[in-house]
Amino acid sequence: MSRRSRLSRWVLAGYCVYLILPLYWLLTLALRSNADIAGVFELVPSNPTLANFAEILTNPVWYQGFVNSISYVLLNTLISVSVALPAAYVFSRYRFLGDRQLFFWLLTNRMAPPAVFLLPFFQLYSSIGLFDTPLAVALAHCLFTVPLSVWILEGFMSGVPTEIDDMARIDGHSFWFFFTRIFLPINRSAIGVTVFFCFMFSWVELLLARTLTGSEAKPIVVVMTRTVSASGMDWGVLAAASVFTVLPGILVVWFVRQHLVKGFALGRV
Amino acid sequence: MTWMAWTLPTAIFFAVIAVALSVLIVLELERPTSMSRGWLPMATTRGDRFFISLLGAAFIHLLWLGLTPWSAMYASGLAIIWSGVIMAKG
Amino acid sequence: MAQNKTQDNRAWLGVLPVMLIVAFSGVIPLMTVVNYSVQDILDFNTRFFVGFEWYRETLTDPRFIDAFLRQLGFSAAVLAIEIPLGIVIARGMPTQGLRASLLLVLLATPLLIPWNVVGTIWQIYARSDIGLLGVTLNEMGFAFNYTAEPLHAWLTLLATDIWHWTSLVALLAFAGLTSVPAACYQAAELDGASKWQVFRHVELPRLKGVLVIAVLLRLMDSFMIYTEPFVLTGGGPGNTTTFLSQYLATMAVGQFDLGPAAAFSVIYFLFILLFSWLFYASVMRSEEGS
Amino acid sequence: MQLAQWVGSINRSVILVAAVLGLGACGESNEAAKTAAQADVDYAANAAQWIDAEFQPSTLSRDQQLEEMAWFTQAAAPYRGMTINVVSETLTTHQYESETLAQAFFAVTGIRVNHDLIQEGDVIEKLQTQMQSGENIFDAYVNDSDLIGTHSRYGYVVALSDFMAAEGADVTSPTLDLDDFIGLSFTTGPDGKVYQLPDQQFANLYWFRHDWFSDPQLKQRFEQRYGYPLGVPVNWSAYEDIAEFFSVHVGEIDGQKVYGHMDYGKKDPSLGWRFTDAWLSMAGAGDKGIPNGLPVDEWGIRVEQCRPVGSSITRGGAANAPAAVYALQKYIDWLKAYAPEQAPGMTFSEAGPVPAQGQIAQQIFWYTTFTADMIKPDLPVVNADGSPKWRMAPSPHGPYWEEGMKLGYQDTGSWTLLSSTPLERRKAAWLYAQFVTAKTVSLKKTLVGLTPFRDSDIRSQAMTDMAPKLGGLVEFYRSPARTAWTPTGTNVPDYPKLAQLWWANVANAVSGQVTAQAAMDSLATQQDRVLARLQRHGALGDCGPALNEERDAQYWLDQPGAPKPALANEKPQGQTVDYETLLASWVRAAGEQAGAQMD
Amino acid sequence: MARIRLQEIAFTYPGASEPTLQPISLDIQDGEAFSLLGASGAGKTTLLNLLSGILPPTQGRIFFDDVDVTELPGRDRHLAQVFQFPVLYQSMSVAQNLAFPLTTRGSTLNREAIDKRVSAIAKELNIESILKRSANAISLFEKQLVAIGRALVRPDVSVVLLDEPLTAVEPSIKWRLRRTLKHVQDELGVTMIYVTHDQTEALTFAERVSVLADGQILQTGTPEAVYQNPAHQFVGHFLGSPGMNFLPSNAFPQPLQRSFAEDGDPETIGFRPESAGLTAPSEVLLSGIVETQRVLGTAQGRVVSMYGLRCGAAQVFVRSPASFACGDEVGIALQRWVGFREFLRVGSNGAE
Repeated sequence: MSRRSRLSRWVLAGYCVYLILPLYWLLTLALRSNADIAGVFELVPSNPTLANFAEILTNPVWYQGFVNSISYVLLNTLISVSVALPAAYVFSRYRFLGDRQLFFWLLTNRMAPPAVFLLPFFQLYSSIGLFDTPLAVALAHCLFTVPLSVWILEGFMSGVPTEIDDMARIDGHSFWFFFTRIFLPINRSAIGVTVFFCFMFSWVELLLARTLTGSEAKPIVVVMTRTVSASGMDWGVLAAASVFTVLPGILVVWFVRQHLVKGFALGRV
Repeated sequence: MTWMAWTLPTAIFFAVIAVALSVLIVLELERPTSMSRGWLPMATTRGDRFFISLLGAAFIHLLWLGLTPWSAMYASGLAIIWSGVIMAKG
Repeated sequence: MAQNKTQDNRAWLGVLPVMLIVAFSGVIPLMTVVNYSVQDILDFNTRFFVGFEWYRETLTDPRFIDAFLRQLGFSAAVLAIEIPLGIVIARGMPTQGLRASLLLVLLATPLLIPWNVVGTIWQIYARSDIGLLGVTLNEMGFAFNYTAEPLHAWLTLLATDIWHWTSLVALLAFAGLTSVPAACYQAAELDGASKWQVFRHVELPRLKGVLVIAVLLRLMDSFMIYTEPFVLTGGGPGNTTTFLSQYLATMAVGQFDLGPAAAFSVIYFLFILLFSWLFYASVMRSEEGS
Repeated sequence: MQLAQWVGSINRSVILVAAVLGLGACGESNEAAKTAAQADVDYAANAAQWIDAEFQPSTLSRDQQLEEMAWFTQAAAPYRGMTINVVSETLTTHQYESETLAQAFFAVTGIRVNHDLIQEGDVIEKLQTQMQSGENIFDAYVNDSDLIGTHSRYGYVVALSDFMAAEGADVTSPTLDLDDFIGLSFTTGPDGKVYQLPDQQFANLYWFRHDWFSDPQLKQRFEQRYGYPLGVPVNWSAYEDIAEFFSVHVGEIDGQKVYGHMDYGKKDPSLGWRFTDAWLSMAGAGDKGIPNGLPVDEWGIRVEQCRPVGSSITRGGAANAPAAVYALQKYIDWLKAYAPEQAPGMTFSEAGPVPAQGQIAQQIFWYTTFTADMIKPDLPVVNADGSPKWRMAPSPHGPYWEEGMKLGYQDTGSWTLLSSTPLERRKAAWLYAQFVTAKTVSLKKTLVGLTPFRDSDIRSQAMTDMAPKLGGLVEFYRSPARTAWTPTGTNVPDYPKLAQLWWANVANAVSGQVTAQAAMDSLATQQDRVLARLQRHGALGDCGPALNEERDAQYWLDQPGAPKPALANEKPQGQTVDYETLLASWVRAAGEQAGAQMD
Repeated sequence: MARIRLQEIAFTYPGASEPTLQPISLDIQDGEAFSLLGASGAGKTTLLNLLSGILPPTQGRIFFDDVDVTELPGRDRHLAQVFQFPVLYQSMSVAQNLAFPLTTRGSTLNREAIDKRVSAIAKELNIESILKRSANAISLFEKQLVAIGRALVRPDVSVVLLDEPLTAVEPSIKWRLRRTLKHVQDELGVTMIYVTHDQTEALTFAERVSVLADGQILQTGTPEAVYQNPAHQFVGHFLGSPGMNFLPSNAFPQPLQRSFAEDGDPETIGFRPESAGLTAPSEVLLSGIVETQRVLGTAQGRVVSMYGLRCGAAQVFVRSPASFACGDEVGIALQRWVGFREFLRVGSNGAE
């Protein structure tokens, strides 16, 4: 096919190298001691050590950070998908007052530069007693993930013929049955893509997560900042922690990869 | 809600916008608009024009504050004229 | 796609949860920030109304204007590179098989790394004494030092942003391309269309939807870029990589100078809103005209 | 108001969601704590066990330790079962507190403590968030005493003197011995009240490679070239000469490139610390008077009574005075000419460990927090027998410096209680703060973290035994010279707002975008603008800023003290002192002081 | 315009054990309207892809006129294709779509000539009124018309391939499009190859039809010939609705069997429902029992019905104006039949 031209394949190959090299470097850092990292340049670690990984695996603070992060990411994904599904459905099926303006408005919420909004966020969630809970972070991240989820799901659902709705109605199914048993399975791939995007935004976000948590719900990205201290920078542990933070993401992508292609392909294009 | 740091002027400002939005909704339900074309380079609905006039008013204020040393009241006056023009003719 | 939709305002019930959640975590903080922006706030019970003073101060502050122009330059550069690059990469992607899956995972990886880590990775990767990139460049004879040379700092930041975000564009574009029916390529082939014409007339129109969102997301995010330059260059050398968010964060989380920072934010927000809306409206307009 | 109702209803529904989702993590741990408290725990046995297993050596006898712990058990009784959250920056000392002392505290009192460790900047951010919102985030903070001017003026920090005398009396340890804290003066406000309780303390000193400095061949080469002996530099001229000597003339030692200077210059908040901590006062920009110089301090801020009145020369300040400009210029010159190529891109944290790699001959501005990482075996700067190849010594001073002025930075991370923390929690946190600084544990903590804060610990036998390994740390803390090392003082009315101005302006000068003079002028103007804003609303009370009218700079330069007029010769003859002689004088002075105290 | 010759073309997908196309030879005349008819999976699309140069044949040669184009890529074969779903350039107007093939390949046509050509084609297809519209803003039917127009617009086009072009069009207007196509083909005399599984389309459009099954061409001929005189049992079965009736020749009464033997001695006799009549049962006629009856309409004042009859083990359909009821025994008079041996035609008889 004419699509995969030689040029673009070369660019892709080059880009892959470009992507991999920093990741490789991260991995080698994780396998070296701090003195080693700051002291010498070497392509392959000559004194590889697993001490950095051991530190992370044995210190409960790190472990707890992972648990906290995963719990708010999952919560966020759950909330985003479950509120976005009905919204996307009505967007794809009905015309209503202000529908055209709504999506742009949803997106504009992402335009707020986070720095100043941190204090209102903090106060908002403290005032309802959610400060330092995963739910607070999950809800705050909804600001970013919900508009995107609606957009992805709506695109996909618009591609599903309305005849399916009518057919279910004629067959005498309740709306609830139709939606959960017929409509959602059709949109499986889109949900996969949505999950990926929710995961992506929620997992990597630092500022809100930091502001909305104290010690109970402290996420992994915040735990990572402790590697910078008055007695130096703990490169090795930071790198090892980074390697760990990449892993869940890779797992998610691997599991939804089929949906990613399909969901993307049939979705909003 | 003391933490929201309300002041009277901002409260009035938001109240005005809220009222305007409600009026727009009611109008829309009573007399729905369709896309129409004024001297703006695209077809707009009443809601679109409302948004454009607000955004325009904001930038009139910004320009005024950035470029002139005079009171922002003049800018507000300009902004009201601008909004009127857009809502009516946009 | 918009055909046969029924008009029914009860549909609002379906949108309500989304509206509530977004209004709750979006509108309330936004209103609070607007409230902040007209006050001088010393602590939570010591506040003074100052009107538009912070706005005037920000707008006439040469540092703000410089940072704003730099920001425009950076966002423009990011969009100009990442959008085409993402499309080219997407065009090179295989559509099935293990290789496709692995590539997909590789492409998605940078998107899943916490932002501060992205900055850290590049910071050390580009160091000219212990970083792979920096050392390699120096070995090749370029006196590369991103901590001292403004140009190098810019290039490194761009490289970092490209590394971090092009994948998003590529994934979206890839999705768009997968939906182009084979017949379209075939027809263009038989019509004798050149490679460029195939791209321009067959692929690009089908990519429009995803590209709109890619451009919007990249525009907003690049306009708000903070973490990477903060970690990588701290905004230096000098002010050369100090973007709006750097400047803002110093005010907001460093000095906790809420009033001026809020005015700054509102101005900032208005500009992004304007750019995004102009873009959105022009896209909508071209759609409507067609 | 409709909106209020609406928000209210959301609140309820969100809480409902939270409840349904069963996010009971914190509930669970509370319960666990309660059951532990309800069970009949033998706190005395626990205390004994901890004392024997962990808290040795100590300056107290075992019985005294037991007695002190018994007081904690008894005082904490009303708060048993509580879980409190405290936070501090990442530092070996705090790590020890978080991982060991918090456990011991629980064993002895039944109060559970989450001692959180985060980056220093984040600690301040949390503190500020609590201050700005009035919402309790942490029950106690350990933050540097630099904020004393802010704490004492804004009124959101509990004045410990008042607290201990009133509502906190029943939870204030009789064995606290406040006068034993060497950093107490740093945490005392202009009103004479103690606002914070020191928890760990460190200084910045001059650091050098003792082995190279005593190398006969190098010594001879140096003397030949510069006309005076190689030794610990007393003034900046000598420091500059030595830096040039190693970076330019020696170049390589044992086949490795060496540098005569190390510093950092990345545009980062830590670049500000570099300056606000002591740099200007080392050059001699401020006034005489310990701790911070009166009426003009090292930030160039002049105070009258306790009111800041300006920082530009035109208002009687010294932030853009010749001495300040000189200080900035020297920092830049040395960074560019003598430090490793990477140094301008480093932050404080990155630059700190660099001397340990063995290529740095001396560093003028070196923090003792790096001591623990400099004495690890197998480092290029540690001898085979474990003794350091390096030493620390008093920092050299600039040409504007005069006897009786602050000579360096010393700060104490201290416990801070906020008035927005509920009283019960505050009391429990106060118990913990006293516990981790109690004499029972303090010596052990000091030996682990090397950040001594109690005079009794410094003078202990254990520290004497440790001294040879610490390159002069113990000697420094025992010497009376120590008092010339101080943190940011009470002249600075709003540390967060003002400190941010420094790094941005300094970075501009480092990159060469503006001259040192322009950078300091801009800094002074911006500082004054912040002061004016604080003054405008009069919210800071009697010690709030009250700016002087601007007048001709010459008027102020003509007055005695800072701002000082430019010197004709900013590079006087270099002066050095032999390290061993210096050390002997410290030891002698320490002995005299101890003797004087005994009298 | 060109004459298309396929010489022993065959195709096997790499790695497949069975060939997708058996060696095929075809000769399509210049300006001919030609149909390829086959059920899905018969190899139509493969054959089309071989023609358009997407796939290279495993063996054989392809000639356009006398030029061997086997190795030429599709774009150099000067052919045009119309797809199942209208393929248009969404970002262009209808006129731009039509003009597009004229502007590519370094075309030397000037603006005026292009416009002339476009308006000529538009006139031919009767789409002049929508020329200015965007390609996105017209109906599916119009889109397919534009797609056809784009295929026809190039004066140097050697052949137009039509790949089931009516699939996406609503049934109610299929005939309009079909008529337009036929009309244009007649007017312009372009060589067209129409690929479809729909016999009506194939038979009404083409001058000649090839019936394809299992990668083989079973028969090529005029629609009449293919319909009336199937060369293969499958062709008879495939065409017509219902298709041809087949009975073993020994199921017929002796006299008929004898006459069959003179005409090639077939094993199987095929006859179309309309090539037989129903009368009273008789010794010399094939007999059957009426099982179903469906009224089709009237002809010359008489009701015509489709009868389903049981003849021994087999069921046959006969269209007849006679009137019988279910269960009646009837005689079937063959007016025309085709005889097959081993599925291939060996003889035929009768008049239509």
